[in-house]
Amino acid sequence: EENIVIGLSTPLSGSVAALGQHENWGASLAAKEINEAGGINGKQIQVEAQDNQCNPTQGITSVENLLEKNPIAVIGALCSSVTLAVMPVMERAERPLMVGVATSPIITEQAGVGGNQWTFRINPSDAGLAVALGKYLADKGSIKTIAFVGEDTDYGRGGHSAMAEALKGTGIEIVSADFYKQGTPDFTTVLTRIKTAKPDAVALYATGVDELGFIRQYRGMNIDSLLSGRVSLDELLPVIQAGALEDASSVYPYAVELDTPENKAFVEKFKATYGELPNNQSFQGYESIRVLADALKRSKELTPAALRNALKGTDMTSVTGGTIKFDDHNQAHNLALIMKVKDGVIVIETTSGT
Amino acid sequence: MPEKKVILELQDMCVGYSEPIVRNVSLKVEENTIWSLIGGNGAGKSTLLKSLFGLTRCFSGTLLLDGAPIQNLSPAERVRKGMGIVPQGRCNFPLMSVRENLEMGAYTLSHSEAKRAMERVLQMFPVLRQKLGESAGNLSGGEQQILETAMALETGPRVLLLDEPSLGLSPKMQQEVFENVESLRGEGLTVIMAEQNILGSLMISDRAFVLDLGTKLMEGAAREVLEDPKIKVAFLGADPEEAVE
Amino acid sequence: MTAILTTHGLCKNYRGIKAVQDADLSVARGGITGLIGPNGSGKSTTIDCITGFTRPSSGKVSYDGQDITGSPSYGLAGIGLVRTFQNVRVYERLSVMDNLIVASQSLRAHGWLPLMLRSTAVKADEKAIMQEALSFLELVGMAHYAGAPAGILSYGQRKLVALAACLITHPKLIVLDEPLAGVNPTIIRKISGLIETLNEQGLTFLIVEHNVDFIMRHCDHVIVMEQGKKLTEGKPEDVRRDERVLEAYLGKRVGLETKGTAYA
Amino acid sequence: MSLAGLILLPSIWPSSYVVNVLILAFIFAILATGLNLIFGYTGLLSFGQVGFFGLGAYLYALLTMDGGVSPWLSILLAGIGSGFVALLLGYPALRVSRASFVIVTLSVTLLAALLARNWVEITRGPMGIPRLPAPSIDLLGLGTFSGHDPHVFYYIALAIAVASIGAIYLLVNSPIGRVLRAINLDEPLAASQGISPKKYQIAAFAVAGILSGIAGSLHVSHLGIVDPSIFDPYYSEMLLIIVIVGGPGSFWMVVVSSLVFMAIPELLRMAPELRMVLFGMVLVLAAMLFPTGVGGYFEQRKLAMWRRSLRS
Amino acid sequence: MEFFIQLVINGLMLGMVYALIAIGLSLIFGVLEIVNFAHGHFYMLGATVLAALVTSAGIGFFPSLVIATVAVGVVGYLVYVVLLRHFREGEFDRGIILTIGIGMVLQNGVAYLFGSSSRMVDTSLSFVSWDVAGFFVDAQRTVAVLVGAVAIAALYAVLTFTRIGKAMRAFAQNREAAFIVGIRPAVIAGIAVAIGIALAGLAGAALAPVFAVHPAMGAPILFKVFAIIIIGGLGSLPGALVASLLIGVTESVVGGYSSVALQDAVAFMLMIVVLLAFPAGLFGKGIRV
Ligand SMILES: Nc1ncnc2c1ncn2[C@@H]1O[C@H](COP(=O)(O)OP(=O)(O)OP(=O)(O)O)[C@@H](O)[C@H]1O
Ligand SMILES: Nc1ncnc2c1ncn2[C@@H]1O[C@H](COP(=O)(O)OP(=O)(O)OP(=O)(O)O)[C@@H](O)[C@H]1O
Ligand SMILES: CC(C)C[C@H](N)C(=O)O
Ligand SMILES: [Mg+2]
Ligand SMILES: [Mg+2]
Repeated sequence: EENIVIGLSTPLSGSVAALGQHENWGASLAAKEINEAGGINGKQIQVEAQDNQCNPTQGITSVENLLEKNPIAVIGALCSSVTLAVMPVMERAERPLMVGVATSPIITEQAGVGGNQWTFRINPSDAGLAVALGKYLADKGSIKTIAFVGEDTDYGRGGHSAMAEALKGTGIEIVSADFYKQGTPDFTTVLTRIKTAKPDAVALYATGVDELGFIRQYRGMNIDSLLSGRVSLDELLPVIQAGALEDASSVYPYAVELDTPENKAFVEKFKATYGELPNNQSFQGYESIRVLADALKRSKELTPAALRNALKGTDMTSVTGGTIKFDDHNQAHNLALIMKVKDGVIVIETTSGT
Repeated sequence: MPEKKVILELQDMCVGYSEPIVRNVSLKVEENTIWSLIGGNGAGKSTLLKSLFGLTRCFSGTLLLDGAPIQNLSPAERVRKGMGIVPQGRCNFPLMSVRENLEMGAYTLSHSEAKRAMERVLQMFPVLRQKLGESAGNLSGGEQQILETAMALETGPRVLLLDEPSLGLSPKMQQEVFENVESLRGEGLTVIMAEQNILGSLMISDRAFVLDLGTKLMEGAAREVLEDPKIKVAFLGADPEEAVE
Repeated sequence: MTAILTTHGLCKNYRGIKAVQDADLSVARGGITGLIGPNGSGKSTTIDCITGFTRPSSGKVSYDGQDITGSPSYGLAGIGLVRTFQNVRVYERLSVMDNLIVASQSLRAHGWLPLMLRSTAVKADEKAIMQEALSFLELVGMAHYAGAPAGILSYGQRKLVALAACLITHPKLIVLDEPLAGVNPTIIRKISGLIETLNEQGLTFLIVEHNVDFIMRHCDHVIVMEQGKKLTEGKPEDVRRDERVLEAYLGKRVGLETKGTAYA
Repeated sequence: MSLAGLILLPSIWPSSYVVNVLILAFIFAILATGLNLIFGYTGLLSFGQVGFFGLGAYLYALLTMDGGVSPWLSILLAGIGSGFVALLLGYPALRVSRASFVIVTLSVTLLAALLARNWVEITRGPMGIPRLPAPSIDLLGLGTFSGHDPHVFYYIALAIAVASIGAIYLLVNSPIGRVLRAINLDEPLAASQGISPKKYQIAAFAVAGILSGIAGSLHVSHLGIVDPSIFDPYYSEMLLIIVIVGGPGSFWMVVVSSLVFMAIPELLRMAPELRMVLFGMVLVLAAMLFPTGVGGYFEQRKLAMWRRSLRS
Repeated sequence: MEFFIQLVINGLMLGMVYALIAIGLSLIFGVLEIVNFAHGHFYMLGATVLAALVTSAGIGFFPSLVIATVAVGVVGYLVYVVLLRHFREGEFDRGIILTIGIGMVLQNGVAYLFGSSSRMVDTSLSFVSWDVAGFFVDAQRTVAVLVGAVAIAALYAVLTFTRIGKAMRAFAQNREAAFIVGIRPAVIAGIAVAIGIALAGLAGAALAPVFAVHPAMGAPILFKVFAIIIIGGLGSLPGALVASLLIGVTESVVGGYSSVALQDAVAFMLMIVVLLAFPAGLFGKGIRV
């Protein structure tokens, strides 16, 4: 009995390896669960991960390598630029590409109607999240000035322009924008400037290893401005429990705290298996496999083309409690979660569609 | 005349770089003698001298110092066993001052010994005294040559290997170096010296060893070698006709 | 005889050290001029100043009627002034033949495209140069080494190759820095003969050397330097008897080197 | 012969994965030949090659997307443009010592990356410029073959690689190449023989820049997107590895080495988690086994032979 | 003005951090002429070891600092004995390949064994800061800077005043001459490599509580530090120190008044300008041809 191979192209080495590792862990966990529950029509799912170093060149070779193994679909490629490079390859190979982490709006523009029929995305783009956050901050009323700090990637840059767009007409002004190079260890300079300028809030768009460093130094310098943006609050639990990030807020498609039975089970299993809490990447990897499995079960036959048609008809409940349904551009609209630190714990303030 | 003690003995040595250059050389060097090593350019004199010090590869054969094999010792150990060398070409620490170079020359000595040794060589080569603060690499060619000789003498070696000690020296300095070598013999030193100033070196040598294309051509008392007509033509630059005499 | 090279008030200072002071030298066209002096008297530095390897602190150098003070070294070979180095230099990883071909200037006159595509003109030139190189190598007795990488040569052999590389540039004045140091007397004999022959063909030499025999026999004019200054100059026989030269340079026991033995 | 093999390969072994790896190898062979020229022959270690690689890539993207220039012409112009910039930078960069040259060229690459990320109006910043066109081949009568097909692009890459590597082959084996080697071996000696070292070094730097620019434009026309990761230090390291293990100054060994070092990380995909650990070990082994590079090893053998023949 | 002074203070502290890493790199380059491309990864190793000791083994910060430094130094010595010992003079290229390889093994090996996620080290000094005459001074950073200053001063003293230090410099300049005067290479070069790498480890360990600890943290630091030792003048330790402070302050001031992107750009441009003005670096020495 042959297995169903699903490829995963993600950074497993290099500066964002941590994110890729989580995506891989999430995907593997989902596959394991599905297999233990009997697989797809008796067949087992096999996740084949390949390293793309968050580099388009490596992205293409990794996907070509995966294609040699005749996968029914490929998940990837975490970084937007790599995803954009990989999309035509998957189109030529006529196999679905499931995008779970990459956030560039261009991916959606190029997928679906009038474009690449094989690309599907389950996570919201930067724009969707920024609108939700902008609305939340504006409603708060107490914030008039924001200093933006983001990594110098499409994530930070895209986040900045989406946020600027979302804040138009809300009376909130972005007073400064700094983009640091990924892997920068030291943030003293920006923080000193912020400490002096005293904006009402700091919007942070950082990922992985940089985020922790930033927040630590932010806290070390006793800056009064509120922290907001895309902050992985989950990873800052010790800091939060110490009462240091009171009132900080964040927008994310996922949070460990989500109160659904699926999520509770997921968090628990994940922690037991890998010893770390899941994050957005692990969640998206997990969800990608779930969405694919769901479609495979509905698919008439186990071919990529049938899988694509099945995907188009997806209508399932996400781990977050939201619904996954693809629009004309093969973009699903799951929830955006606004989280906030209150009395040393993370609470989910609001959820909204994207 | 009582038999002198053999201090250094080469037994059938083959030495070179990636492959042997000097082959099957055997030699007994007696204590307190000066040997001249003679040969054309590229004969392998420098290679042989360096190999005696462990600076080039020894393919086979044995090297005995005071009867104990040393061919497997590192140069650092050989220094400590009483050998010294002045190789051909630049061999100092160019960015360090002359004073520091002399300190390095006395590296294996204790602090007070080093001081004394430095004073001794400065007396022997007063030119260096005015240059103590200068970077060695900026000295003139001849000055560097003298510095290197001085460095080798500091440890008070029992066996001194000199590779063209007179290279680049003014006539006056050449004489001084040769005189110094002679007086060192008086102090009990054994010297093996490769020279292209063959006359100068044979004058003060007891014995000579002639090397041709990596193998021994002849060995004998310095006088004998000096007078050998074949040697005269081949290595001393004598006119072939005149030499027949 | 007119001078091909003159220096006026040449000075070179290094942080308080006066390596060359006020040197007025002149090299006669068609002759062999010897430059001698104790170690550290500034001979090599003088050569460096003349050939553009260091910029003189002050003073003037003129060559063949041109002022060449401070002009870059690579400009001088083209006007016939070449030198060798005290620490003999060859291109170790090039063959002996290539060492000479690189030194030769005529190929460089071609444009890059013909050179790359090896036009017929280039090919013809290259052939001619190889012929010429071979003849110079024969002259110095190194022809059978033509294909060997210069790195395997011994010290003396390198000096011969370096000399041949000078000759192939068709110089008018060759400046040699200790061409005989470390060279076997048999080869010294050869080089001396060579220098004589070339000199007869009209080449001018300026030679720094410590081999007194050579200087006495072959130079027609000798300049003595001491502590960066010109001490004296004149015919070899006169210089040799000069008390100051004996004191500073030759040493009292001159006899040792110049006992009239056959070599050099 | 081997060229014929390369021409036939895609039809014998039609895996587009293999074809892709070979395309990368061709592109890196061009890039590595450029570095070999400037480092192996001229003796200047340049970290600027990836800078010019990226410059060529961006020039290609801007020319085709914003300028409406045809892909083929854009590749040519990208090469010339990069070469021109190298020429301008060469003079000041070569005023400094050889060690400083490394840093100046490295800084140039890092600055170029910063520019690509921050000059958003022109370069679109980190978003990159996606959907780049690829050159296509128009065979009269047989129709047009789009370079978006890896099998077609394979021949485009092969042709450009053969042409540019061939040109450098002619260059280094001409008298100019000999002079470059000479300058590398002994600059003062060369100067004393009437060779102006700077002139040749700057020219070599510019030519290497042209090669890098061509490689960069070719690369992104294949990738379909250019973004600042084109300046990834990983490329610089890879390039150094290729040239050094091949043996700086050994022409064909470096070309072969490009193929080998594009293949090794791919072969190691068998163990994705340990891939880079294993690759690191391969490098350590290479450094220990081939101290002077593979090419250097052969050169030493040649030297040894000469010595032996001289003695007998 | 106050803002400016604060920036200068920050810059000097950052500069000391660079210096601590740069000096080890400079030492290894100085002695063996090897550009240690793995240097940043040894810095990462120091931080990782410290993180493991403090968070997992529960050992105090200062004992852990010593243990981590020594441990990384031992690894460095092993690298010398097993690999670098076989290198001859002038094998610059080979050193690049070797150390790139070692760096890959270290970075990805640590990621494989401990995961790629970043970790935080908390000590009793974390989040403590002082207000000195109105200026903000971070305690943990101050400790790192002091540790660095002591290490640098000690190294400088060793290199200039002791026999072994002179031997290191001598070995660097002419290996054959060093053998001849009786220097034992395994001792001198081995110690130099061990010290150089230990210093990188020390830097990592001292900074672990300041910066995030993760396997890729060593990569970005290398090029900057490499540039610093060349600006300072190859092999010159005072040069490396001055250049580090110069770059640190420049980055801080430029970043403080403009943007982070410009801060990096100015640092690189400064490098180019300094090198054009001082082709052999600030403290570089040259000798005649
Ligand atoms: N480092 C080296 N590696 C390989 N071969 C070498 C090396 N040094 C010298 N040789 C070769 O060894 C042979 C002997 O050289 P060596 O220097 O011993 O000659 P020599 O007798 O000292 O000559 P000279 O009088 O010119 O100094 C030469 O053919 C030379 O090419
Ligand atoms: N770059 C420099 N820096 C400092 N001092 C220098 C420099 N170059 C030369 N000198 C000094 O200038 C003096 C003259 O040196 P030079 O090499 O010209 O002597 P020389 O006459 O060629 O001696 P030799 O016969 O020993 O070769 C020497 O004392 C040397 O120390
Ligand atoms: C992991 C994230 C930084 C990836 C980012 N969302 C992107 O689109 O590239
Ligand atoms: Mg010799
Ligand atoms: Mg001289």
